Amino acid sequence: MPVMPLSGNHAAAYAAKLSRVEVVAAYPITPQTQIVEKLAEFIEKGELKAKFIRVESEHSAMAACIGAAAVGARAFTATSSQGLLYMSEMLWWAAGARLPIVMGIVTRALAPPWSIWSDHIDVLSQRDTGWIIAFAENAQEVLDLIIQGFKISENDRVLLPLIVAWDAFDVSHTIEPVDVPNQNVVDEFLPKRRKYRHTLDVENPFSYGNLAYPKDYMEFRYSIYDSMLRAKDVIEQCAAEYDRLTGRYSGGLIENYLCDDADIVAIAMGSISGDLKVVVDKLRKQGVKVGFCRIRYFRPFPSEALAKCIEDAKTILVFDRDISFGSEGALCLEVRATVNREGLDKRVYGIIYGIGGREVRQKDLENIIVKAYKEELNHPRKLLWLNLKHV
Amino acid sequence: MKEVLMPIAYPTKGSVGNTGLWRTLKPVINYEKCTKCFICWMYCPEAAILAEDKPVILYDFCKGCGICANECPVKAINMIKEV
Amino acid sequence: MGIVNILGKKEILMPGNPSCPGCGLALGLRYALKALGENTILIVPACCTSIVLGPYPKSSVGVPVFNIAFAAAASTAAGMSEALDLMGRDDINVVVWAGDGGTVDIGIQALSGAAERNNNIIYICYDNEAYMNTGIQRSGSTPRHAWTTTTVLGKKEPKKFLPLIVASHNVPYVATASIAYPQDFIQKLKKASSIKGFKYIHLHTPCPPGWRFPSDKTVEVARLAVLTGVWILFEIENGRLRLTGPSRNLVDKRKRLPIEKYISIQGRFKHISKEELEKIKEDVDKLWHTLIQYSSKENIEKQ
Amino acid sequence: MGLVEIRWHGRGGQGVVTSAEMLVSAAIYEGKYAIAIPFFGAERRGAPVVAYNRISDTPIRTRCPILNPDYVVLLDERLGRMIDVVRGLKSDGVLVVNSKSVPEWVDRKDIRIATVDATSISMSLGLELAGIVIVNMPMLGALIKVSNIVSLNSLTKAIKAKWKGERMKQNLEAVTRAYNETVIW
Repeated sequence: MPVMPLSGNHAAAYAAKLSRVEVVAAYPITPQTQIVEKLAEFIEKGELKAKFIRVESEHSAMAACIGAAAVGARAFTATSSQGLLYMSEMLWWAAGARLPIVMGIVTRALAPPWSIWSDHIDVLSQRDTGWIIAFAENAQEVLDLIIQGFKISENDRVLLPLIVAWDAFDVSHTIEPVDVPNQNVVDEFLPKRRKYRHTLDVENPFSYGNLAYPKDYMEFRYSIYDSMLRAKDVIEQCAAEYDRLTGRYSGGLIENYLCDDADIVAIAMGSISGDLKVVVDKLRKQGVKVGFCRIRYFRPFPSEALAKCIEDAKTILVFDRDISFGSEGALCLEVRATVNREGLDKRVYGIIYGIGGREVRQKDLENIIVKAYKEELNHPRKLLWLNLKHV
Repeated sequence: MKEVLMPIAYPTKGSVGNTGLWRTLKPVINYEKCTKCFICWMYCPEAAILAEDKPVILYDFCKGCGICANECPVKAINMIKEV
Repeated sequence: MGIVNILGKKEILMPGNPSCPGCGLALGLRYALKALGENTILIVPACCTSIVLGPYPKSSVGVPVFNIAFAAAASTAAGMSEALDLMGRDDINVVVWAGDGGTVDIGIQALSGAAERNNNIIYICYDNEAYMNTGIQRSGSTPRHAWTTTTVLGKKEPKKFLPLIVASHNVPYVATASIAYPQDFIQKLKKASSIKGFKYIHLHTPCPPGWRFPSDKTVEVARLAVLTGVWILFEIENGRLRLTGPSRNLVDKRKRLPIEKYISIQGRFKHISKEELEKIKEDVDKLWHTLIQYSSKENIEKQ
Repeated sequence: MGLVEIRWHGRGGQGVVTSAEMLVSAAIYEGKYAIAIPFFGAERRGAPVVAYNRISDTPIRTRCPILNPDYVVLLDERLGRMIDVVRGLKSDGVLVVNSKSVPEWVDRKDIRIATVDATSISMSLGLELAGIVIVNMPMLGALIKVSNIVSLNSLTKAIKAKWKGERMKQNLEAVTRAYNETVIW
């Protein structure tokens, strides 16, 4: 398995290639573009036997993936920000049609004003579409989660499309050593896509997605809900199998970093996780009993795993790189729901950080954890905006 | 649920039942006048006329639109009131 | 039995479907499926056909159908045809069956993209000249002065004529057709099926409830549209326009039936004034003029 | 080797990001861990750009911007007149600059300075694109000369893996010449 210097975006392209995708349909948008440029290069050089459809919009990118997946092809696309929102209608379609499609999202803020830098609002706005949503910490995980993504998505008890998201520039353009598995290993992990009952076939004609009256519709939605719950096991199984084949555990619903005896637990998703772990290490050395819980899969939301992880903590700090206007961060809402549902007694603080690429330093993270530890933070109702300029 | 539920709909004659019940006027072929040109068959939007040795109307499904009567070049089809 | 042999006995659109009595699109779909046969996949965006296909778990057609969002028909078909090509299934017709709203308005971006990429699909727009599924609202394809529920005094703008816009993409095949002339339509479908690349057929399908005429007049209205010169039958193959069917003999205006015959049979035009009627006639003349200019000289002389 | 942090300053088109990438590539050959973080602005060719490198013997989890680099590499000497390129550079840290001599604007006494005439080296080798001289390779050669964070041998391997033919030869020549010609003041 060669270690290669790859950006998050190129790691994604290698992952799609190793997954032997058959149809790629994509539209350029910063900071996603290098993924599909690289895939186009693989295809044109004959290194990947696939079709590249140079669509005229993101809406069409997803529609083309849906068409390809409906007749049995393994389809991949990638986008960001405005592109994802423009595509949104088709995300619901892909999930409702139970088509296993994998999509890379390079997280990027929404306009106006224009911003090409990262936050998570684009992805989280698609929370309820029925897509499985994973956040990668680094380029290695981008690669690993995309390959696992096809396996999870194509599991016939799941059959839901899957997003792997990673942060603009912090991951997308950052170049790191990435352990790229050999093709035969990936082939063993991820066999050729099979034909399903709902794969369109002229030998066995049926109409797919015809009008469903109120007496029939609700069960389809229940089935998505049901599959999402089942996906939790499938996600864990895939991570274990991937570990067995590659020697790398790089997946699963959450990452528990020193939470078991922690009084205070920080929760976050995406590229900030590395810095948070460094800060946890530093504070641990100073005797602060702090842990970090990374949410790797936002959908299905890993309530049970999270509840176990934070069982003994008194204080929870949730770092959201998004804001649900009129409420608080989307991740924080999930954590509060979990705490409530499991009957846990915790103080949960919501912190908004990194919106539109706003810089966060390790010192900032450290300060806030120490403040919380010393019980010096304001009432949990007051949402804390990290490094907000005086307004 | 054991299996993923998919919105699959299989081809069925009468997908909304016997649409013949929608009819207020009923086409009746006067086979004495009929020249078996099958223009009625050709223009039936419902595919409710069979092309046998003569055109035969499937009354279970004919919605009574009357195109066949209107298009018949020898006026061999009459639209009569359903009772 | 001549006609029966030409069209074929096999009915892929099944009776007992939820179309309105005298439905023009149902007749068109019946012909299209006869011509294209069972090795066909239909992609249907939101339109009347979404209903005509039948309620889950029953389908009224005997070929695979994929329902898709309003604006996404052409791109979905593009994805399918590329995937099928990769799988070596070049024997399958990937066919979009879309209404005028889904084609000339909300779907035009995806249609233009697929046409420009020359994706191997047959795109059939059945044109009932308004949003009929939602209850007769005007579309870009509604003709001037036609009543709809959103143009209660008649539409002020002329019909957006899509076939020439598609032809501007340099696709291998563009044609118009009418449900009143099934042989002409079927010939065009078979030709389209034999050509690789993007094929576009624009089918005129009158709608009794939407156009306000009795259900037995659907074919008659469609026929009058052609014979008065309002709807012109032609095909454009590799950039060369050729008139087909009765339209071949209607270059000379005097040979056309008076437009009043087409207009007066439909309630949607019942309010129009003399001046408005003249404007409709102007629009028709203008379209003929454009098409004649489009066709090569030798082509016209031959006719 | 502990953690070494490098900040690159240059102009869009000079190859800042590529040199940061090559350093990661060379580090991999030595079994080290490295990361290259381009600070991505919306700027176009010619505008000032920044990139960061971290290199270490242990895995690198930090990705926030580097505030106190061990090395600053400056691909265009004139940028030093516009911006404070040595901001945060550690005491005893090194400024590696594309220049024939020590630039007059350097006002810190606690840092070391290395210079190399990268522009001349690249121009003599024809390393130009669209009117911009690509000086990233000689600057990389200068950096490893003064820092020893990776060996010339590893960098050579990385270059051979990335380019072929004439371009590879030019880049190797540029790195080697700069490696030999760098002056530490």
